[in-house]
Amino acid sequence: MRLALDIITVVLVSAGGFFFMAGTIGLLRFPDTLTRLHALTKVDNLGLGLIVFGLLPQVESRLGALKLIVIWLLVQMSGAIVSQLIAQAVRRSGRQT
Amino acid sequence: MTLVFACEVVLAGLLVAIATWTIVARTAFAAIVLFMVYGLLLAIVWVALSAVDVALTEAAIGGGVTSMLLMGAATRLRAPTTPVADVGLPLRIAAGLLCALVTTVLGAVVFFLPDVAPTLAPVAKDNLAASGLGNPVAAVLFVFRALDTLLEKVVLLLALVGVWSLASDEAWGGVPGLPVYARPGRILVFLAQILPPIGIIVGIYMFWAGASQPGGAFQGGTILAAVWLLTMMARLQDVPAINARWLRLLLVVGPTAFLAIGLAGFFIADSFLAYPPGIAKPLIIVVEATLTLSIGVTLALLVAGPPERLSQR
Amino acid sequence: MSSAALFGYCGAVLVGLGLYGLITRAEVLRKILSFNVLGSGVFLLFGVFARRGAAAGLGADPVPQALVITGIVVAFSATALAVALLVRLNKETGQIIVTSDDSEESSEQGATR
Amino acid sequence: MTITNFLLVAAAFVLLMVAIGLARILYGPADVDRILSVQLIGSGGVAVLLLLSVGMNLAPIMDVALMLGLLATFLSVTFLRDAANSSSVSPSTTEER
Amino acid sequence: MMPDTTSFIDATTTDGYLLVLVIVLPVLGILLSLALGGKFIERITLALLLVGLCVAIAIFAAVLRSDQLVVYVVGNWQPPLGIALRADGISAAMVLTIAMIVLAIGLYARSEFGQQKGAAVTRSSYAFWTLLLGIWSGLNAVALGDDLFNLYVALELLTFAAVPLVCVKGYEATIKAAMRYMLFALIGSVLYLLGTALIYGTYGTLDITLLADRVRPEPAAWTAAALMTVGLLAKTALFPLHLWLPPAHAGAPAPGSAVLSALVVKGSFILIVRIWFDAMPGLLTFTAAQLLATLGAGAVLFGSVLALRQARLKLLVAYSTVAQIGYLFFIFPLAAGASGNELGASIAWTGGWLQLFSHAFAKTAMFMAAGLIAEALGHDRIAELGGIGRALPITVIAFGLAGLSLMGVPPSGGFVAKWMLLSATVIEGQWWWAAVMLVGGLLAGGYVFMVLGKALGENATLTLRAPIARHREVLVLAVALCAVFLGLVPLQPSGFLAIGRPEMQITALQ
Repeated sequence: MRLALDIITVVLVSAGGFFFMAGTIGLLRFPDTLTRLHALTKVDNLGLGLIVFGLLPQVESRLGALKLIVIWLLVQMSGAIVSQLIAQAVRRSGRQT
Repeated sequence: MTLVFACEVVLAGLLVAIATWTIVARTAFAAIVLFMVYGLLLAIVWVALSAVDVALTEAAIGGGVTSMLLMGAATRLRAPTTPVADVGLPLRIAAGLLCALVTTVLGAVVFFLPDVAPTLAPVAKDNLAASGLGNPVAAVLFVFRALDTLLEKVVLLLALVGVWSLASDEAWGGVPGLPVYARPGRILVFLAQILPPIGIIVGIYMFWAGASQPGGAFQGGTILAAVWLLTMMARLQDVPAINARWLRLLLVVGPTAFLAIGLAGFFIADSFLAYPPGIAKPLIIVVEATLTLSIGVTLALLVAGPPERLSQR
Repeated sequence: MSSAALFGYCGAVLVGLGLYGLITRAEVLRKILSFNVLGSGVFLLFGVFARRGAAAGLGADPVPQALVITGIVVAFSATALAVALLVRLNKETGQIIVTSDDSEESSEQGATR
Repeated sequence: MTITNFLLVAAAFVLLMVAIGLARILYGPADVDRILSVQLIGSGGVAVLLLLSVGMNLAPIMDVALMLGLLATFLSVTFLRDAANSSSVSPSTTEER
Repeated sequence: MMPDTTSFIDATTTDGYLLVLVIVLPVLGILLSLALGGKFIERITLALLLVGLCVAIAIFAAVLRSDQLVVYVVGNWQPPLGIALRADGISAAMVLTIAMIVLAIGLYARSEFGQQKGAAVTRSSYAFWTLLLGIWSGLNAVALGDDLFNLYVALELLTFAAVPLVCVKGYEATIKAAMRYMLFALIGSVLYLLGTALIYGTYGTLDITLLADRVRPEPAAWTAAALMTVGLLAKTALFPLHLWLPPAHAGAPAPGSAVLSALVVKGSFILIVRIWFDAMPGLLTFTAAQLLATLGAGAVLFGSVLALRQARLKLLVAYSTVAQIGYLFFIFPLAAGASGNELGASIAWTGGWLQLFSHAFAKTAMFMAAGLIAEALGHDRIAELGGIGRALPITVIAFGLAGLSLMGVPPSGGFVAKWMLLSATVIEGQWWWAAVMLVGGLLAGGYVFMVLGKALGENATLTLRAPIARHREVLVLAVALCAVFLGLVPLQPSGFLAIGRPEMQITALQ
């Protein structure tokens, strides 16, 4: 049982780490702000989500697990909203120049 | 162990790189964004130093409200007509040498630190039970060195009076000139509606947890301040006039409770800022709860700046 | 090298950087930023001393930690006051720097109401 | 390799990715590019802290992650206020949808 | 018998609570001023100042009576974990001086910042009284604190109250002056904090009394002392870090100038003395002391010469502050006892502190007098002061009396102070400081008589812009007389000012 949980953790966290790497590569490779924004928010939030779910089996207390989920939801939600706001700002500043 | 160390080397390198960038960045605006990142990164450094209480404070105040304040300043400043010239090259070289000297000397002091570090950790730990709290840092702040904390609250309030005193005579008693969104969009309004309840819960949690584990009035109060600023920036709430009575009462309720309980210590615990055994914890909770409110309001008002107009707009 | 020493050197560098910015940058806002970097370097040194003082089951000496928390709040107050002065200065003069000495003028305005 | 070590490796890896990403974004050139860095610290920093929290079995670190995520959002909104206000002079009809 | 001052076992003494009271009283006023939105702020401040004066007298009496330190261990938590407040002879005298001068300034400021009955409190009036309370609290905490970090917080309290006071009237140039003051203060405070960090990291305590036993002459201690001293020098405005002082002190409204020049710069000076004499007594070597005093000598000469060249009265008085601060730093080479002459050290110690107190009173009187003159004339151009001696005789007499103290002419506090410092230079064979002091005294005579000469000159066309109430003139005279009377107080070298410091009392046996 313990082993199975550990394997889940390893797999999910590795996948999360991979997505963070993908996000960073995207940042380096994509040409303009808007695409970089997409690379960053989508990929990073996915990465964070995978890591959170990977960590869940390792957390003993129920409160800790709840906190993990809450943090994930919070970052997920505000990340989505803020990237919308950024996109608006980018589009507006794009029109100006 | 080496793994953790590798992690820390990356962290330290990143920190120094961003700090350098903050200093040399071309525009003030870029420098402020860099400083935001710097502040959040510092929070991780404090975690690496096992100082979680400080990490929370650094993220909240050092990285958080300080950046909000600087950002507000950058927006409000009018650009000068003449370009700004920094000091000339000779002086810059001299300053560089001086600063390199300071860094070297400090580095040498760190290098030659005694092998056995002096520490008050055991004493603090021994007296922790007597303090009535479970979190040693909170015990230092509110029990062992409570005088520092009390005076620091006065410092905050006095800084606020100083900031207010920079208003024009006509705007005295009026509304601080916090820059707000000219036209808050739907998405922003949505964010400003859902974040406050979360922020308030987190803020209360921080202060409540602070008695036994890292957290406390400062961290909780700062979150309240940030939430309040957000709703004001999104124009869901008006910036209040500084002569509003509720505002003034909120400002002083924490320090007043702290001072009152401190003075009561003369009679109920035979010393100023001492708490009678048994009810020490409830008393400190009262102090922390009221301080959380006062700190929140004070920090937000410090960010908002001096009054700029009399009516709401 | 221990991690405490690593961040100790880091703090020393930050102090030097902040001091450099405080002296050489003309814009007041940049000076205020530099002050904050300098301050964080000092706090970091406190943190290093706290970490080195880990004992009695505590990961770090709580006293310097508490000092840093107080220090951060005081530094924020200083920043707020300096920023308010800067904004007012900018409103009056349109400048973002402090221009050279003008004691005469200051004394004149101080003397005549 | 124990699971603890694995989580610390993952933390180091994500931190490295965040560091590289930060370097790219902070390079600019536009100010709005730079705000992505706060987003990146928001998601990446939270991931690092969560990994550390579980890896080192220190629950309070999770609170720092929570604080970091929350503050990153506030900072982005503050930043975007200035971007929005400075470009609001330009006529735009697609601003709110 | 010699009192047992060598035992450092901390215990709250019977009168210890007074120390807390004198720090907390102004805090009470600040909280009330915020809660009431400034209503009754003037009356609250003056009432608190009266009570505060009584408490200060009680502290003075307690130290005098017991001939020992008055100690308060806050919350009963012993240092190094907790914080103690301690009053030795100097602290007690300082707290009393602070209370007297701040009260005098409060009374003086009533006409400028007083509240009209029924009218809402104005911005400048509200800010002035609240900041005055802040300065008072900060000064008391600095005078009584015995923990380097607690002193840091106290010093910041003092600074954050002092800086906005400079521009409380809101004029453009004063805002520039305040901004520059703030920038110096920022550097100063952060360097001081850096020093405390190093001290904690090396010795594990910030309690000054405990540090005295622990500090050894080693690189870490040297670095800490140097950083703290440079930081504090920036706040004390010692030459060549004085650039911010003249515009700030001259630009502030007269009562503000008085409290800034007379007291606020002394706050950071006291800390420098505490560091070198109390916390790290072993570190004050001959070279370090000579270096500090050289800067002091530079301040005396430079400040006096510049004061002579000023065209405006308030600016002249401000430059005179730059010069008079310089004298204070002669205390380092002369009282350090590095020359092994304990009698000389003890005399210099008393003389140095007397200089601080008498300058505080004299400078208060001078700025108040300058303020009244500027109020009456609508300007403070020295060249056009003719006839003011006839119009405001009491004010001009007060200015002259204060000037006597600055010059060091008997009978005045300044005379005794400078005489003692001069004697110490002779006893210890450090005659070069004597030369600086004599030249400084002559230059001070030059600028004081320059003003008096103009003021006593004739001018038939003099018209006063505003009448000056007689009681304000009398108040200024009273403060100036305090400076004079300090010269008549029978002061033995090892008397009251040496209470709480055994090394200065050794001479009492000789």
